[in-house]
Amino acid sequence: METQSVLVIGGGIAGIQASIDLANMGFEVYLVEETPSIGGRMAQLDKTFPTNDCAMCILAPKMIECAGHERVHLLTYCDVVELDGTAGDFRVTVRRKPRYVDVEKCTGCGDCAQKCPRRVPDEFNVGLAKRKAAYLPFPQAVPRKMTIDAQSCLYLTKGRCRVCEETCQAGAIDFEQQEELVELEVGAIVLATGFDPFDPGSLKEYGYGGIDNVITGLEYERLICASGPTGGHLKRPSDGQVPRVIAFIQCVGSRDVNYQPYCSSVCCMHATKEAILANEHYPELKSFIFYTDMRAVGKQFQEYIIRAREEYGVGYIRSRPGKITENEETGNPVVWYDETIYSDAGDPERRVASMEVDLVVLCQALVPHSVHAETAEKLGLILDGSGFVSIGDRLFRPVDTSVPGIFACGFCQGPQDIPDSVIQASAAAARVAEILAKKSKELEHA
Amino acid sequence: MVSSSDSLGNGFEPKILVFACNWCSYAGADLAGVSRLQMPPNCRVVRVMCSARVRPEFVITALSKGLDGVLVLGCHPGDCHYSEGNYFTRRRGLLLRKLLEYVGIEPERFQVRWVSASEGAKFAETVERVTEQIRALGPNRPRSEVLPTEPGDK
Amino acid sequence: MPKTRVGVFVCHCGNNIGGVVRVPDVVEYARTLPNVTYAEDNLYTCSEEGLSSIKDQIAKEGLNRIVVASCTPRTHEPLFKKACEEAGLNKYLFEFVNIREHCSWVHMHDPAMATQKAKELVRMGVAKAVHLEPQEEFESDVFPAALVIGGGVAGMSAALALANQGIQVHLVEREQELGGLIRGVQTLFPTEQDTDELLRPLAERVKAHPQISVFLGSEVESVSGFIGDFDVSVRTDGEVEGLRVGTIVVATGAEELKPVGLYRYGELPNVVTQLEFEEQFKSGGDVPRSVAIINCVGARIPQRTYCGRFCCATAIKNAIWMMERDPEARVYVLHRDVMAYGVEIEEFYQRAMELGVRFLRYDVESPPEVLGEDRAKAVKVQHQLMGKEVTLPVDMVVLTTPLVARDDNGKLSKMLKVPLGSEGFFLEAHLKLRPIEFSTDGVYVCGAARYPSNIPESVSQAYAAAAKASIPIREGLVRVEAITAVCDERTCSACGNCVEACPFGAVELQQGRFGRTAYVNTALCKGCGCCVAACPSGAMQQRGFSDRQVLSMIGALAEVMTGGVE
Amino acid sequence: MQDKLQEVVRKLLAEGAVEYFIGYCQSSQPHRAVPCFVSDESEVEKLVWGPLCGQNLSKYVLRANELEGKVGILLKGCDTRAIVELIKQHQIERDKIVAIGVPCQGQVDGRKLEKALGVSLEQVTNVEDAGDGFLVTVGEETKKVPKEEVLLDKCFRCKHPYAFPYDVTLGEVVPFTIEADVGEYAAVEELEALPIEERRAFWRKQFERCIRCNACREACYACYCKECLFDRKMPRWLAAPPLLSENEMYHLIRAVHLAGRCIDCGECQRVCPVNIPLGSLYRKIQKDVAELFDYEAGMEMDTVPPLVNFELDDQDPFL
Repeated sequence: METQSVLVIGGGIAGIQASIDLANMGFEVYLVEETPSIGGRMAQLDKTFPTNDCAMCILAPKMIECAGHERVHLLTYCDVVELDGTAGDFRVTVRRKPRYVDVEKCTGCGDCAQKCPRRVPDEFNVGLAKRKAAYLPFPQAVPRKMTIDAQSCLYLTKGRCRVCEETCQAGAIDFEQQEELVELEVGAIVLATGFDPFDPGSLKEYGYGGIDNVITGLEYERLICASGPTGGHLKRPSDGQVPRVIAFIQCVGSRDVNYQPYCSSVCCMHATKEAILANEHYPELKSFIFYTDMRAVGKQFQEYIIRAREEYGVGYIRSRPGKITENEETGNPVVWYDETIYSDAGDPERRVASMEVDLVVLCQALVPHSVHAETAEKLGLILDGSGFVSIGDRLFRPVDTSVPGIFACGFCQGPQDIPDSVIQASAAAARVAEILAKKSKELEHA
Repeated sequence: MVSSSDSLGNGFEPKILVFACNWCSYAGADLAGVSRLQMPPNCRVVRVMCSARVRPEFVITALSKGLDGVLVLGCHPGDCHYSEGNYFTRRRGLLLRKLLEYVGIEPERFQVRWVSASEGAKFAETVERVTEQIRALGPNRPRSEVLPTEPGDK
Repeated sequence: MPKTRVGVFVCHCGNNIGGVVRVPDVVEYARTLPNVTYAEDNLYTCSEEGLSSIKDQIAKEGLNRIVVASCTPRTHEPLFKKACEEAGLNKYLFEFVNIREHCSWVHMHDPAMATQKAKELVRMGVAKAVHLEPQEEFESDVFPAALVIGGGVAGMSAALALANQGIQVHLVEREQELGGLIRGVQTLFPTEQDTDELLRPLAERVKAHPQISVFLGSEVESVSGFIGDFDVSVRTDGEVEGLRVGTIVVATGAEELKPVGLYRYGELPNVVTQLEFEEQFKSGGDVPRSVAIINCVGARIPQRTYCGRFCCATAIKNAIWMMERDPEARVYVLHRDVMAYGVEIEEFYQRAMELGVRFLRYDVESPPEVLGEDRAKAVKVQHQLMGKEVTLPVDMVVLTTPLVARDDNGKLSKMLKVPLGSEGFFLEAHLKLRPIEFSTDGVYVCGAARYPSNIPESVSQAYAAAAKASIPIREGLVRVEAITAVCDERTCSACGNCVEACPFGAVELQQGRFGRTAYVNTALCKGCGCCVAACPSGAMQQRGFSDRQVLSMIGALAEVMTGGVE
Repeated sequence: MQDKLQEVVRKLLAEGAVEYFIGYCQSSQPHRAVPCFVSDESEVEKLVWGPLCGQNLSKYVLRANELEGKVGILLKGCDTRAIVELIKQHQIERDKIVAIGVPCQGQVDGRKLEKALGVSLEQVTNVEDAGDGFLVTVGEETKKVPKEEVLLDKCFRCKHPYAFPYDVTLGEVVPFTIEADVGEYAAVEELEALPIEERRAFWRKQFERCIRCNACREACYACYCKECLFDRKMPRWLAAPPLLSENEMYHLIRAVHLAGRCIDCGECQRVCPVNIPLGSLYRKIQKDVAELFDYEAGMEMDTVPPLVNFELDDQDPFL
């Protein structure tokens, strides 16, 4: 079977899985990732539902397998600038952004980062910690190569410093590095650009940005993570205290005509997991989840909810809070919501209630990744109303986009959790194999 | 003779053998390094694919040969890369701990811990604690009691 | 056997190691170790210079064991193993010593101790290296055909996805025609197209495909062998045919729960399940004007805890179908949570409400009640929002029930040596990252046999399963890293501990040259070593992690304390 | 009972149902019964049964594997636990054995008897079971010794699989019971109660005496490995000289190997030339296996050995 090439866009778990499968099928795979490391959103998670196993424990081996595969060519810190051609022979132009580090020489030792004087917010820790301008995005990054971020590097912005250059024993720092364009010829393309968390700041009623102790689900995830900025110690922003009561608010920006009409699919389970983790770290801690419908539809999900209720005492309140205010003295957020109370006669009655808690976690909507729209445009893909890649034949071609030869998997084509993304990634690989097999047959016949 | 104690002549420094599984705990130890978490230099890590590879005979031998402690590290139950391995580790650990204690070997000298790939800090803390505990206990047995021979086939 | 000649290469890693550990001392020390005939230090052993120096010294010094003391094997081992191979040395004669992550980086303020530790780690590494043996990686051929069990949408999609790659597929369906569960369904979510229109062409493509042989009215009777080489016998009315395949896809689907005893189902004629409802109107027939749909019937209850996943969508679909046929109709959906996850189902849910479908939430503690003597006439329910009990007059009650696992899953799971979960569905290797694989290689699962899933999900799983099932066939062989277990048949006493301990069913007791002994099927072994630790006599060993190798490391460390060695 | 035994065995041999029979016969010294192998009807009258048949004969059935036919064996209830394990561990097929079950009223511990009588065993000419005691003849005089004074330890905790499928029984085989105010694991608990350093001292004293003659291993029904770990050359686990450290290693590793296998038959302790209280070591393992994993060796045919089995909710002090 002659080898053909495939382009995979996006180095998250879906892109990684698609790349590994395709490479194992015998294709040459070019995996383009815009950040300096593969790993994607999953790398930022602490544990994963419903098994509670450590995300990095199961992801890291995949990252290493992917990067180490003889037929996978990693193009990190790169993005797609141009595409033409049709299924079977696409021509793709990829831009490699300068790292200002010679990856051949760099050993990822991190000396440059230690000496680098410039501190900037750390994306991996969603701004909860600082990184240097010369940095490794996270300790298990693959490839283990440093990157100098041109926006914040003193030398590149103000023309002085170069401390990293003196520090680096390997002589890997290279400020002469220029952006380069890489031309690829591929038979098919797999899109796996994933999601961004929706910024809940626009929902003024929830006070995110105004009230210190109102944080987002992803921020919480980093706080509870053993390798996060607080070493897994849950400290609330206002005073670093460990919260005793946490409220998780669901559907923040989801199922909301003013923001995202769709259901983000993972937040119910995500919140439940976060509540369980909180309780595992601090058995005294009490969590309440304010939800609309508890959408736990996957394998072992209902059982997970039951465990959360019974073993970890997580409280589920069916209500969509109207607003969150702040108790000025304590800095405690106060959640205002409708509750149903029952009279002695057992007749329910709705009334407005409030609950003062130590920390509020907003389980924000998840939206298609920011640059995904441009990428889609370059590829000529049709997007649906919410910005997800639209799928031609939902029923029998669930990973085929509107452009033949281009397939989409994972969150970029609709909200879904890790297992479903992994499944779609493999499905995309199968579709690639189908059309390229057909293609090569046609060539034979021609 | 060079045991770390004599090399620097400042009191008893235990020698501790650590078995770490490739997928979680060894990765956790690496993370501790990458994060530059400083810890006492008394532990020597031996990599195995799964903590379940560590047969109790290894632990017993190490202690009989004069090492001051043995630490076995594996994935948290449920996380085992081979799905079941660490459950066997757990049972062996439970039994061996009691047996050693019964013949008068302090339980601190043989410990099992679960360390995930993201628990670099836990690895460092574990090494720290175990080293202190064993340092406090003193040598496992008089050096003179042990044959200066490497098991193997000479 | 040639004399053992160990070469030791100690890396400064710039000053990452060299800045703390006195690397030259470590090299000096290494030279004094038994069997070490060469040692050097490198600024970066992983650099081109470092690697070529390893290769040169293998040639010049006739080194037949290589020890590199630098960073972590988890990232760099392949690099050094490759270098050994390029110099003509079996890559399993390489040993890695981690003196960066495990030494210099964690003892930055104690160079003396760090150096001492590095020496001891190198000593242990060398001690192990001496006992390393060259290994051949196990390879076995893969028979270029696949078996798909089940001819529903998942099975057909998997078969086509494989066949279109040019792979020979055998598709076994128990019924006399293809299509599976949804043959009874009239329209499909989310496109609302007519099922037959969709199913017929699909079935035709399968039947017509030159690479697919379809077995109708057939069942798999027995399976033996392992990945790459399964022997399968298929029974078709009396006749048994033997098939040889390399991989197997399970797509046996599931069945709709018949909720006998719930909501007077089976007692009243006009209380039916969703599937019965669709079958009834598929052929036409008057649609009742007033219908109550009750969701979560027999699901999310103590006896059956799981959620049917797509049954809410089914209920919504049928509610919409009724409203669109008759805008005057009164359709109530009595539910607990509306599982309208994602984009489309949520849209569907909104549309149903716009069309006037009435959604009432009931509490599992006070479930609805079906009223009527010989027919269901009304449904009584505690209205959660209005906070009072309401009675809804109805002409028909439709019960939304989940899919349940087939009883004969157990039979198949034994045949294939793959597990079932508590609900009786097939249990994947890992819920998160290996959702359609089993820990037993070469067997994959998709569709409702794994867990209830709608058509798009089942088809995705089918493609995914096809991808996995095609990989060994496309590669033509299965290759296994040589860290597998191996049993010394001469000294094995067949106590069977290893068989119990193996998570992968890779060890069996077999009658062989030395009587009954344990035997490791290398194709299935994953190299965890569970069986090795369980073997009292030491007959079972693991390549690259043998008792001999580990013991020599323990001994090397013990020696430092007891022997007069520096 | 003895006559019945001989009659049964004679019949088995006559019919050719067994190639030979494993039982006890009188040794040259009257105070001991020793294993004997009877392959001919003429030898049958050698077979004896009485209170001196404490030894566990099970290990000898492994010889049946070399035979075409079957072997017969006389089994006390306690011995059947060994047979159960040997079958579970694939060392013998059930149908290679013709098992003759004998009702047992407790067996004499020679060392205890010496103590009780204050005379050396050599002078004992006869021992008979007399219900609550044993009639012991020394020289001319016969006196009754209460059972609780001279029974083997294991008899105080007599238990065995009720449902063991004997082929023939010489009467109803049920566990023997005796009033004894000692708990099941008394000896172990006594040691457990000591401060840890005293326990270390105690066991060091025991292990120091070991001459590594391997008698305990040879006597153990469960030590059937074709090649013992300790006899391997590559790697060699133990250094040759019987140093304390190496002895300790030997006994601890044996203890681990016997987890879920030791059935408390007491052979190891009986044969130990330097009287190391090995019983107390292996009882400990039995106690922990029972308490931690709810497993008792030799009681059931279809249970999985404790160290190659697990429960998701096993206790977990390792977090």
